[in-house]
Amino acid sequence: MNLSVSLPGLKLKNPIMPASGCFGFGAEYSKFYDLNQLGAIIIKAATAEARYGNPTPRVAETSAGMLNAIGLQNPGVDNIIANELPALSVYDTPIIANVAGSTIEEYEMVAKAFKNTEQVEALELNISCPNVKEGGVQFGTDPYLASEVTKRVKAQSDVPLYVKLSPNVTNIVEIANAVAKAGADGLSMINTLTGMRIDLQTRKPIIANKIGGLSGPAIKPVAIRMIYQVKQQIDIPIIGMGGITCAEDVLEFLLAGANAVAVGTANFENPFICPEIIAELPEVLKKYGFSSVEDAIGKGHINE
Amino acid sequence: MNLSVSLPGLKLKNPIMPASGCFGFGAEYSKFYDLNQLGAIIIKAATAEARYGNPTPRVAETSAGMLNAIGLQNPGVDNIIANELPALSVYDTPIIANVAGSTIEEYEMVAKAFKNTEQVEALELNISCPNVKEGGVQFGTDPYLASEVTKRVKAQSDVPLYVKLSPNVTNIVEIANAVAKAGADGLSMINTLTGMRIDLQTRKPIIANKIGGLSGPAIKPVAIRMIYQVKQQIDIPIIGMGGITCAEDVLEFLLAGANAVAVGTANFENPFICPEIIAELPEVLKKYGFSSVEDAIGKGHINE
Amino acid sequence: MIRKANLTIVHHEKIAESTFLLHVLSEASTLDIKPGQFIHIKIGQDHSHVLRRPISIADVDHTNKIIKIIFKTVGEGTSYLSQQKVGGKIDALLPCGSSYPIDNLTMDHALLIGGGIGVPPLYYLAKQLVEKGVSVTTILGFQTASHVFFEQEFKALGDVYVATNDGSYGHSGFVTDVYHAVKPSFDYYFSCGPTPMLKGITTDLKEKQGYISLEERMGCGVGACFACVIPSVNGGYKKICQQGPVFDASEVILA
Amino acid sequence: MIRKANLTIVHHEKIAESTFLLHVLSEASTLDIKPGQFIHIKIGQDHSHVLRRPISIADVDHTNKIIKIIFKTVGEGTSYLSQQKVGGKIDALLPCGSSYPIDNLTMDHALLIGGGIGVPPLYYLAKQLVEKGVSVTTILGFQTASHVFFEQEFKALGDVYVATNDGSYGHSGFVTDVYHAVKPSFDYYFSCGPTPMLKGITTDLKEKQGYISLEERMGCGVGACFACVIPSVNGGYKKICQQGPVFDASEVILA
Ligand SMILES: Cc1cc2nc3c(=O)[nH]c(=O)nc-3n(C[C@H](O)[C@H](O)[C@H](O)COP(=O)(O)OP(=O)(O)OC[C@H]3O[C@@H](n4cnc5c(N)ncnc54)[C@H](O)[C@@H]3O)c2cc1C
Ligand SMILES: Cc1cc2nc3c(=O)[nH]c(=O)nc-3n(C[C@H](O)[C@H](O)[C@H](O)COP(=O)(O)OP(=O)(O)OC[C@H]3O[C@@H](n4cnc5c(N)ncnc54)[C@H](O)[C@@H]3O)c2cc1C
Ligand SMILES: Cc1cc2nc3c(=O)[nH]c(=O)nc-3n(C[C@H](O)[C@H](O)[C@H](O)COP(=O)(O)O)c2cc1C
Ligand SMILES: Cc1cc2nc3c(=O)[nH]c(=O)nc-3n(C[C@H](O)[C@H](O)[C@H](O)COP(=O)(O)O)c2cc1C
Ligand code: FES
Ligand code: FES
Repeated sequence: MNLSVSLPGLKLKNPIMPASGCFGFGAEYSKFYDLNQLGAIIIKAATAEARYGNPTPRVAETSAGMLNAIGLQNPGVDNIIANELPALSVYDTPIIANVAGSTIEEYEMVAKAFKNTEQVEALELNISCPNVKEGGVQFGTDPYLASEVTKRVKAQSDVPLYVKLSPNVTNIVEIANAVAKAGADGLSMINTLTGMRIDLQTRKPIIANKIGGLSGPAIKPVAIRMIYQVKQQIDIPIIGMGGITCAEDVLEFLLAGANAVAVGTANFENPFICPEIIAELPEVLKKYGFSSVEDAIGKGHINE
Repeated sequence: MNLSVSLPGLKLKNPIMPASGCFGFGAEYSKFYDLNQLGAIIIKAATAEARYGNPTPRVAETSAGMLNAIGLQNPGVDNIIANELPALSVYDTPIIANVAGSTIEEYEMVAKAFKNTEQVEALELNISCPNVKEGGVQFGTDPYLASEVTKRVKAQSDVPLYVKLSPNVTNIVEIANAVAKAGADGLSMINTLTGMRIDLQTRKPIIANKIGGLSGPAIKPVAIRMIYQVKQQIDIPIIGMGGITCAEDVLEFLLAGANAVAVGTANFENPFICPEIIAELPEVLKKYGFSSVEDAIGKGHINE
Repeated sequence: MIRKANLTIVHHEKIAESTFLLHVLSEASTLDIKPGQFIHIKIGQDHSHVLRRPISIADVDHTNKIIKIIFKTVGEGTSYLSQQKVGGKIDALLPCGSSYPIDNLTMDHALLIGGGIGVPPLYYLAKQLVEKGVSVTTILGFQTASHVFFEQEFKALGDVYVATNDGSYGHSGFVTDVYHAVKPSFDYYFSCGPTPMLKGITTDLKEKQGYISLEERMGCGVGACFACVIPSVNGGYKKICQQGPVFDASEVILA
Repeated sequence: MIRKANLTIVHHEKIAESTFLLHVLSEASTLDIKPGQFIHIKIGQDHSHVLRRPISIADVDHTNKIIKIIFKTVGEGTSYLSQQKVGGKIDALLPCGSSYPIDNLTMDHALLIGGGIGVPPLYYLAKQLVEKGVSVTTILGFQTASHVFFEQEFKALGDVYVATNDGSYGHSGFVTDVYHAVKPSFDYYFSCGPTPMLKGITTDLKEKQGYISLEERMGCGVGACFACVIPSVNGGYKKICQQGPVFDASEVILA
């Protein structure tokens, strides 16, 4: 069965890629399996300088999900290009770099730095990281700022730009529209919902940062809803994510309108999850009457 | 142990009440146990006229949660007062009526109708129901509309008004502030997140209404986060809800800043859940060093 | 009155493709259970499955307080059930819903029409009818030969016709095709199965009085959440979990 | 190299209050497992628990390919583990993390200091040290008498001192109190336990060279998510799951 998909700037053998922040820079999982099997790899967020992130605890489990507040820990974009990317050059798998920052200027610097690498075939613009300039308003929750940062980063880059949307908004279609008009080549959705757990013993939030991002199966219905709503209104390629754990979940995202998907939290439960899903996908597609991955994309919108 | 709590207009023997829409008008659960055990009862949403709600399927399960799109089915406020409330009059348990509508005028009518009953000791203003006037903007997601409907309903009523907030907003504190300033006596939070599931076989959303409200343990971290954030900024009593299944969950909500809690989805899994939680609560409070329910409220904010 | 029961699995058998028969032991008396009612089963030990699953009561052995259920594995809940072992426990609300009102009906001959997982409740019904001296003709429909179950059990109680959609066993086609071919005489009909089948039956038999049992995705299962409604001919909706699942065929409007 | 193993429980024993010892059978050779490493265990069959739980390796029987773990039930994950039965399966990543670097150290006498659920990894370490001809003195700290475990097992390998916080067994107070009272002589110390205990030990023994094993809430357990970091003396952070859990006491900064 044909699992390949084409997205702007990306020819993928299959639609499965590990999600940013859940796969490091690939090195750890390369010990478990051959990364050539993956459709693509989205690497951990890069910022202009090295960041040490938030204090610990940084993760906590919730019902069918988890909270994280890593805080963009990374060695800085130059370091990533010099020390992390070379190990990935042996694979015939596209690399998508996740671009983060506190200011538009920082986003621009990171995008520019990746321009000098052959390896990075697309950028994922992470506009849902907390603690940014502009009076604490997040780039991902204000359509104007979202549009501005998209435009400016797009201008610095020569590879396709996928803007990663935050689900913590009243109107996801409005934000999607803003970044689409600003020149985004695609969308990546969803990032984590914000949540909290309080430790009954210490009487404090478990996560040192207090608030963390909720991911895992718990958020899947929110992801499906948002992708469906955006697809209804806007014709733009979508990398879908949020709670995927099996090939059936992948098909549900394709039906909702995703062109490819990313798997995050599930890597922690099962380091082999990506190749396992890739192996199961043909059978699942066949079972539900699809002849290829492309055949399934958006089919949840047909019977209206 | 003293489980009682005082909220504006409500003296509760304990902080546990069934959530609106998950307990009908009490009749069904009165066959399982004595409703006198409950702190209060929040009855199903009332509208001015009878509503038949959405087509079926109206519910679907998700990981640690469920979607519902009942669509405010109810026999209309007059019918509720005439035929449903009398059965509840034998209990020494405060009734909180959930007030819904498509227009501000409808909300006003419903609130006014309840004014003529002795039994209803507080109103819960449900400003997160879809399909309303004003160009499709929901009352619960626009601070101005939220404030308007709060003011107007408050003026029609002589019992305390708890405004039930939607979590599907970019900034929950902004909405909470708006309704607090408009005269809300308390907040009730959270209503359901919106989500979707797509059936792989039929290729259509499972819920006939397509989008449904996500409830259950999956959303608890979002509820805790929102209550915590609101409590940090605004001094207003809160009835907390979202995914509660045990006495430990209740304590987590109290620590976050809830003064009392409502239990929704968990009634479906276990019809005895409310009395079971009430029975376990003293032991759990003791285990974590609290001498009463009031003693625990907001204590998650102390060690900052 | 509905109770929350902790049932013990005493027998577990695969009786057809993806189809399982479970016998569960009740601590309380089973005498209040009537044909057409269902049990509402909790899935798993924790809260990862928040909704119970409704399964019809296929038979009751009152002497030994044993309830029998038959189900097909179609998703996570029924798969979980199929993996439980003899000696294991099942948390269920029971007995739920309305029953086929046979105590209020006088008849000589009943026609039972069941399709797929709608077959089980008709077995308990058939047994009770036969006990009352009513003669029973049964038409059972399945997708394919490997899905057929309980043909012999129904045969012990009266005439039985089996149809399969693909013709791999018995008559080829739908239960309504069998009905038109056989034209059995009867006073009342009783049916349970997928909605399209019930729609076909109630249309074809609209001159006759009959009772049908409906399915819908359920929330509470006890009448409190309004998840499981069906439009009523008098306007408004009926709750399938409480006023049904068994309805007079003339009182509800099938989609 | 870390592998995903399907381990079979062959022994299950409660050895102290809320404390369980499990022996699990590995299909693969266990020869690569070193003292201080941990296994990362999946909880439950479905996806309701998305995070694995790290548990130290308490002992290994290489001949029979048996791995032993000891854990205390503190929450949902460890409760689930305690309810698994002999014959049941455990899905684990192993061996994870760094080990006490005893192959690179020359010594006559080692001091082992363990607190609560930090005691288990020291047992496998003690056995290996004794095998190498190193004499071992162990100080074990527990909250209260009912929590004490493995005192006899450590006694078979050298001198053992037990302290309980409430004085209900052995010395009264903390492991550091015992240390100051006994003043054992040693070349290197090896410790595992709650961070406050490690902080006390590394402060009191800062003139000595030692190795400590740290705990932190983990995401991936394999070094990919940056959840489990500890500040390093050279700036930046170290990942406890990958560069640890065992660190030279002088290379990390305890909170
Ligand atoms: C009153 C009543 C009696 C029933 N009796 C039986 C019986 O005796 N034997 C039997 O095998 N099944 C019976 N069913 C259907 C059974 O409830 C569903 O097959 C079951 O809930 C599916 O659960 P699941 O987790 O395995 O599947 P899910 O993963 O939840 O869903 C898989 C499929 O099952 C269908 N489904 C899910 N929930 C329901 C539901 N509540 N009602 C109908 N279909 C549903 C969906 O359309 C979907 O295609 C009955 C249903 C009702 C309402
Ligand atoms: C390298 C390492 C080795 C360990 N070895 C052992 C061992 O041999 N025996 C043993 O009993 N325990 C050990 N632990 C601790 C064990 O991992 C936790 O007790 C366990 O994860 C708790 O899971 P739970 O679901 O039961 O508790 P939860 O419900 O998740 O939490 C309950 C309590 O456990 C603590 N906790 C939760 N997760 C962790 C974590 N990852 N690390 C530390 N504390 C946590 C929390 O602070 C909380 O108070 C080790 C931890 C690490 C990091
Ligand atoms: C531990 C962790 C770290 C993450 N780090 C990043 C990140 O650096 N950049 C980013 O865009 N998203 C990050 N995410 C979000 C994921 O890429 C993904 O959008 C989200 O987790 C939903 O998918 P899932 O439910 O499959 O995990 C992180 C998620 C987790 C759990
Ligand atoms: C089936 C169902 C029906 C509901 N109906 C209403 C309603 O009529 N009015 C309302 O304010 N909230 C309604 N809710 C929302 C609940 O009251 C509650 O806010 C939400 O479900 C979160 O709590 P839970 O996770 O404990 O269910 C409904 C929820 C469910 C599951
Ligand atoms: S399932 Fe709740 S009313 Fe029928
Ligand atoms: S737990 Fe993921 S890096 Fe350590």
